[in-house]
Amino acid sequence: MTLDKFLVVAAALFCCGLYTVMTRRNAVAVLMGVELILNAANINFVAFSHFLSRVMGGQIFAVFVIVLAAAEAAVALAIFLRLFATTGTVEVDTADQLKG
Amino acid sequence: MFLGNLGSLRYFLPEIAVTATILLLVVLHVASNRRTSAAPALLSLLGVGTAILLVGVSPAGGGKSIFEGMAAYDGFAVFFKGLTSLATVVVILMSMDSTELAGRSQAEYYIFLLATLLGMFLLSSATDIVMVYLSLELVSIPSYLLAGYLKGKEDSVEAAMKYVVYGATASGVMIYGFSLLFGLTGSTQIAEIGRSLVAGKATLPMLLAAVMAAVGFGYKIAAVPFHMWSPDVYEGAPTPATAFFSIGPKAAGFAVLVRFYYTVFASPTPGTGIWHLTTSVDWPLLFAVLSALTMTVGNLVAVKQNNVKRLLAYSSIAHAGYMLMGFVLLSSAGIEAILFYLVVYLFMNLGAFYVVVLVGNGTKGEDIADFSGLGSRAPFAAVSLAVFLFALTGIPPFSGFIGKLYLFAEVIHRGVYWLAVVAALNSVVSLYYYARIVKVMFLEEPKDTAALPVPAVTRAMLVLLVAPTLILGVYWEPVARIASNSVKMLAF
Amino acid sequence: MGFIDNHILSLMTFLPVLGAAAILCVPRGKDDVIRWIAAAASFLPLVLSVKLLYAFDRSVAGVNVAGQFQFVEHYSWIPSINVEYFLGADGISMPMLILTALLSFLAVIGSFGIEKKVKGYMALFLLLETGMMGVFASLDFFLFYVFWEVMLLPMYFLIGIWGGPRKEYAAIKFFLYTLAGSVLMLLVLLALYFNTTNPETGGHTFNLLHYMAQSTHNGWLKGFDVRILLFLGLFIGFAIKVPLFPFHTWLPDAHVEAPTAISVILAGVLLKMGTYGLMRISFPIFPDVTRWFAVPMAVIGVINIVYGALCAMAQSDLKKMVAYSSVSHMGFVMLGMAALTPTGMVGGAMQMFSHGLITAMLFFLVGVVYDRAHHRQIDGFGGLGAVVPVYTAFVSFAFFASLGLPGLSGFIAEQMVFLGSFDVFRTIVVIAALGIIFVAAFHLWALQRVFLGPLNPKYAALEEINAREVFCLAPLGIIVMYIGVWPMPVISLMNSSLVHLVDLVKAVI
Amino acid sequence: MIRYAYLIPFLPLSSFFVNIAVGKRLPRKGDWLSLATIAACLLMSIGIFYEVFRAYDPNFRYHVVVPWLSVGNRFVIDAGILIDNVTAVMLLVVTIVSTLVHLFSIGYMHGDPRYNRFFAYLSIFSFSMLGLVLSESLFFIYIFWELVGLSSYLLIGFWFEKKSAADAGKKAFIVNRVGDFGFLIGILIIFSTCGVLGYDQVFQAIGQGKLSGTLLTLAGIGVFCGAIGKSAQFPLHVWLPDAMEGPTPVSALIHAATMVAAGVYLVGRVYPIFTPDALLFIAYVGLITLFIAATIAVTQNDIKRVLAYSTVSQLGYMVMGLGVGGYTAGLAHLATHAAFKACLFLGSGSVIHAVHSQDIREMGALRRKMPITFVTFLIATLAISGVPFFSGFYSKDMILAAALEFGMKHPQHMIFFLGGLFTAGLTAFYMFRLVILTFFGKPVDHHKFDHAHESPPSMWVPLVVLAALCFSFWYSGWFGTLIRKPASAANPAAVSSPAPAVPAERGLAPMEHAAVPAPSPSREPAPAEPGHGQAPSHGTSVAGEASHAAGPSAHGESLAEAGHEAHLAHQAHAYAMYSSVTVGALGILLAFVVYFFGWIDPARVANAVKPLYEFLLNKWYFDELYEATVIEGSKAFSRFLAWFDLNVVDGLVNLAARLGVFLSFLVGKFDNYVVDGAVNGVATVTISSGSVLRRLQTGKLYHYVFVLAGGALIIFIIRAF
Repeated sequence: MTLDKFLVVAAALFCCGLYTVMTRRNAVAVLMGVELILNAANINFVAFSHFLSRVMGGQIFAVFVIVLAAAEAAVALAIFLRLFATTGTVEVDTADQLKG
Repeated sequence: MFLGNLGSLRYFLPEIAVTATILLLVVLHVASNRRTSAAPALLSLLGVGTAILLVGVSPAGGGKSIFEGMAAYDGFAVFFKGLTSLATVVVILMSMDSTELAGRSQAEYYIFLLATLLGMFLLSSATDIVMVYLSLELVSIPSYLLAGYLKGKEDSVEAAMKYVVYGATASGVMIYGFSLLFGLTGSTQIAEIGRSLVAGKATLPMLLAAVMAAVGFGYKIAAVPFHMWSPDVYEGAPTPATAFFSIGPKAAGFAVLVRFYYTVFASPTPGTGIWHLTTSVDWPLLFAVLSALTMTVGNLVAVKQNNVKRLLAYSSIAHAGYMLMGFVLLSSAGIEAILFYLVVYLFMNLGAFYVVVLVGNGTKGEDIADFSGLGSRAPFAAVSLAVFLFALTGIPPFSGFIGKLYLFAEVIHRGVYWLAVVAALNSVVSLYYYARIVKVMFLEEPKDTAALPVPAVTRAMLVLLVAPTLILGVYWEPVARIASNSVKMLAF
Repeated sequence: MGFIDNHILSLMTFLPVLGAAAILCVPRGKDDVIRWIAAAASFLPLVLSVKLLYAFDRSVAGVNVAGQFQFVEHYSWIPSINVEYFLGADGISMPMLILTALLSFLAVIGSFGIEKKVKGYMALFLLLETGMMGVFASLDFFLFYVFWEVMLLPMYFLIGIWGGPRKEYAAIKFFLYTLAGSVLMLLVLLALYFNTTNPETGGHTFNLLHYMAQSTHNGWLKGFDVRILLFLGLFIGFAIKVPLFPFHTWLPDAHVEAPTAISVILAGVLLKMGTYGLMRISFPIFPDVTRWFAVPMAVIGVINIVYGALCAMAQSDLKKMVAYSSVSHMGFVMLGMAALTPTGMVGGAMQMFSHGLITAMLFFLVGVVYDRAHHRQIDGFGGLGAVVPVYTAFVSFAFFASLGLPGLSGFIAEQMVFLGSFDVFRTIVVIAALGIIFVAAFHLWALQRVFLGPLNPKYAALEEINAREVFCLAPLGIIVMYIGVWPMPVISLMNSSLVHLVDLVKAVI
Repeated sequence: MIRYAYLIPFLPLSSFFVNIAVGKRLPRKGDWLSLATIAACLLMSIGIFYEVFRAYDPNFRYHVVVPWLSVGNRFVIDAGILIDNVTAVMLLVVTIVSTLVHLFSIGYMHGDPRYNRFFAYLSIFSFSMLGLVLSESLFFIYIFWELVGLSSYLLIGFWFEKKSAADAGKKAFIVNRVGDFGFLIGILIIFSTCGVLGYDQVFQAIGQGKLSGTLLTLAGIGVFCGAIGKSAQFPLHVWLPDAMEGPTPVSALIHAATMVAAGVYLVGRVYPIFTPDALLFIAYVGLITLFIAATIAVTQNDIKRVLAYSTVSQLGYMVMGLGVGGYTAGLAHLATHAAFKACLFLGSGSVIHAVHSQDIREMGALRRKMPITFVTFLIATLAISGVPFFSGFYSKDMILAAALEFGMKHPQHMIFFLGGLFTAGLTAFYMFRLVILTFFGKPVDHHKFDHAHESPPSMWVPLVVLAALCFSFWYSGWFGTLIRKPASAANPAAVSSPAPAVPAERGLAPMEHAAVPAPSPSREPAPAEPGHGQAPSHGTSVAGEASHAAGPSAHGESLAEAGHEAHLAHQAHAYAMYSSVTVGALGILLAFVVYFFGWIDPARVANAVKPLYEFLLNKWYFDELYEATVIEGSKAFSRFLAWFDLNVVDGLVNLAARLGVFLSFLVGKFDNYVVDGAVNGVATVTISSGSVLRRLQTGKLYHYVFVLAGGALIIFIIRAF
């Protein structure tokens, strides 16, 4: 296992995440895309930390990211719930009242 | 050189005050039944007031790295702490006035507000990318909630949804960029990262990291092309929150942008006030183009807006564009210009929003048409709004002109003439839409001629916002001095 | 007394704005009190300007010689960027200061008929006066710029609120045009700032005189090409104000829609700021570029003259006609200045002064008939001479003054422009002289259609001009005639300065 | 007396101000004031003339200047007065006619609602005209030139309720402005080369060769253009007949006797600057004018129009006379013409006053009703027809003699004499046609005839005085001696001697002295005598005499040649006299044959040459031509420019807007908001691009993220490669 392989996986994951965010209509799915992006970064951190530097900075960073991702997801889901309660749907493209 | 955790607390008093206030608010929220009382607002005022006081009397000397290198205690950070807490005070007062928020749970609102403030404090002093990310999220997450605070109002919820997804994506991209930086340098300290990059050539990953970081910061300051969330969020959010977004997080975003780029990709040439690029990543040019784009797009789109909040959202995009001019110049005078601009922008922008809140209270609308005849319905508010708008345009003798003057001056001084010309033309365009509001207020006959009540507190607040806008246009020496003292940034 | 003597320019500049502040404190509804406060606040500067006139030493030039400015007030304002509060007068600014004081006072009197929102009107007007005075008194470019812009806002509101049917369009057009010009000026201002140092302190400076001191250095401002760019930037900024072809299209709209007194100020004072700016700033700072650009300036001037006159001839609205006649007359100023001869320069400055008076009369007079008939269509009248002889006499006087009748000030100015510039631009001046035929033609044609011929029965009961209106017009008429007969008092006021200016522009290698 | 000469113009000026301001409230509405001031001027003029006459010096000069305007130290314009013999005569002419016209007007304008205004206007005219006569520089003559134009405008349009009157006033002013344009150019050429504008200084500068050749010719023609306008010469003569819309006394004063003669006076004043080419141009203009006007006069039926065309024709004589070198002749004709034409006009005014009509076909037999008017009118007609012993004979004969002499020297230019001679006959014919139709025969309109009556004394006294001045003995003798042709300044021979013209005295108070310029090379410069103005130097008259009759080419030639010239002149004089008397007699005879005896029916003649008759009746269609070309042309051009201004210049920015439309169409976002041309163009572009850009803000979240990602990618790609 070399660093390259981890990085390729992370990059692929990042792209998948971005693609998900851009294409999925369901808000929850979009949120999952965001999680993918964050986890791609996490893989990078951990891999770099493991292969390149002897300090734990990367791992610690990953932990922080995970925590924050959870917090973010909680807030996001709450907002989606609110959206569902107001408009009866969580399709992101039907929410386009604000534009122009 | 790094202060330990305990030793750092001495330089962390404003944050502690804000945190304590948040905790008190939580307690209050849980303990009290009267969810709509004014107590939370007053408590937050007290808390932020204390924070300002603590910022004001904070130990001099600056130049301390606290919490084992996670954050800096320097003039730059102090400046932004003062600025953002000042903005928060005004926003709290504005929120108390707003009928939009009346009847809703107060304590939660102020908890989010103060949490954002805390995030901004940290963001402006963060010197470690972990800290940058953390504080950025600390600013963002309560902001999402503030945007969606109007439960049951579709616009507000939609704004929150867009905000959260967009914000999460942007910070995701940024964190991915950070991970590359970490990989390149093996450190999370930005000063360390900068030192490690000095020798390096512009490799693709390095560039990728720079661009991806720009996405995160660009999103925070709403620079084109990362601005698209802001008009929708500004329109949907409660007006005081919009006012808050347009100055607070934006200012903090500028703080971290400057600190990050100037530390990582540049280093100061001693004694000249000039930075030079340490890597061959030519981000100044990149941001110069973004700056031109930002102000142009912001102004052009603003011209066509009919909703005043949305118009001000675009205008704040344009103003971010102006401020970016100072960022690209690699000179302390440029940063000084940004700081100065932020101060004047604070007053004129919050002032404009204040009147929008006032009108929204009276007419339940935020369209330009709702402002018609304001000149006779509420002359004082209308005149104040006109002052704010002309200040935003940058016409003497209002402070906005001086702010622009400093920016333009430095751009010309550094020889980036094209940017100066673009910015100058943009000022003219901006006049057009600001004047539209002025026109309906004074030049058109109102549909409804009933006088609009302006409470005495509001009147006093408007005076307090108009006064600096006028005075700083005529005598701004002290603020200029503060700004130039605050440029001193920790760079190690 | 000492205080007044030492701060006479500041007082002239800021007394009006103090008056405006006082007006804001007057409770609503006391319109007459407001009017009289405004009259007093604009009368005091007029009194001071008379004092100024007597105290002024006509023998010294000023222009670029710091020691020769009079009534100087020089303080540091914003030390960190060396902005100075620097006021002073010389022969270039003296006539303009006096003109501004006079016209402002008369315009306030002429505005007594305004009934709508008197408080706002008078306050804005006085603010405007402060801006105008400040522009003519400033010797610091930054200060100049601030005053220059300060005028915009009141002007916008005065046109936009108290104007005619298309006031909103006219107001914003004026505002946008002028702002476009002034942002260019701002950029030039900054470029000058960073390329000049104050020899005493070594810091950058906004002091105009320091710029002029540099102007002889060939390498200043990175060479001639850059200087051309900066000159053109300033030129466009000023040209919009003058207004010179093709930047003049804001003028007919703004003049026509503005209320009478504001048209008077617009045409009487504001237009002069453009040419004043060229004399005060562009010419002495960029002498070499001025010489390089002299012919284009003359061509623009002559286009203004002929084009303005012809456009005026085609107008059916009396006020629009007068507005276009201003375009024509300002062309004379430009032509005289472009010649870079003492006679031409004095002629141009003379035309600035004289046109200020004459056009003020014209706009007052148009306002008089508009107040009564509620329209200004030239063809809608006829034979008014039989009903309102005194009014007719005033109009005829003003028209003849405007078309350059000898014995009145316009003639002196035009002839000096011709005499001063013919040597330099023969063909151009011949074409310009052709303009005087058209100028005569459209004035007389309008005079005939409105006042002569059979009486239009609709206006058989038209009210004669009243005492207040005569009070506004008579001083102007007397001065116009006085200068026309004995021009030396005005010429000697600016003689040494302008001769010096020409020497300055011509002398550099 | 002469030392107070500068006061002369100010007397009428003061009466103007008084009359215009409070005239209505004065007793008799202030007419006495105007009359008194002009009479005072007359007395002073007589005094001055007496002083000049007593001195009997062809080179008499009185020249005073005060500094008036100066810029720097090079540009100086002085104000001052210059009195020489020509001035003295002209002053007398102007004040006499003016006084008489004032007197006449008291009766003629009686009861007019704007009576006081009329006298005020007469006063401002008198002021301007006297100023014009006295001025000592081109600049000041130009000033007064315009001012007489103003008074003419005011007086022509005095009855402005009549559209035709208002039109005529406007026409007069504008046509004159066209001439003044040339005048101004002439002044500018002179000033830019010589740097001075005082007559003496200009002559001196030209003598020094500062201005010569074609440019000098152009300058001369330019200045003469002023005369073309004011003296109603071809092609700018069209305004004068229309000017008859003014009250008749005005026609007499301004449009017959004085103002229109100002052009001739101007030519005389600046005579030395004209090169031979310029003089030839002047002569031809005069010839064309006199011929055209006379032919038109034959067919006109309006009594004042006939007189107007005759005025144009007589002015043509004067101009031609000056042009062919008959300096004295031209100016003499000016003086005589002033008297007889004023008499004719006032006579016609008397007639019009009596019958309330201007159409001669409605008159007839008036000699019985208005004997005094008839006699005076007849005397004046005899004068204009060139009958011996009348003044017109004296002066017209001099002109024809000069033309003949010129023709003898330059046979290719004989046309001056022939044309002048033929027109002299024509003049006699149409003038007698007028007299016969008006005063002889049978009354045509009995109603009008019965109403007719002799005018009051205030009207006939002036007629008698003027008629008395129509005899030639008033003029003969001294005129030719006192008024001498000045040397051409451009002729190098004339100035080979040091220019002796003594600069005029300067000072804040008018100072005086007599400056005596050298008319010929033989003369020693006279020392300046700061003393009384009448310092005669008789010694100079011999040389002056020699150059007196010489043609333009003769200057500076030797005395022997001058003798030959004198002989030639004498010969020409004799021929001219005989032929002009003959032709005049023929003209008168023909008039009697046609209109008195009725042996030839004029209607049939007119029918026989109908096209020619129509052509003449319609005044050669000049008005129509100008209307169609110049006036319509400039109006159309101005309309075009106004359109251009509204649509193109203002639209220049709009053009950018159009471009904006096109661009937005390209991106598939055509926005018809842009088409709104009324909006300021820049704003339109702004708005249109704004609305294009805002379409990007779709409201759809995934678009936003797409832009975010795409933007970042683009930035990255651009920066990376």
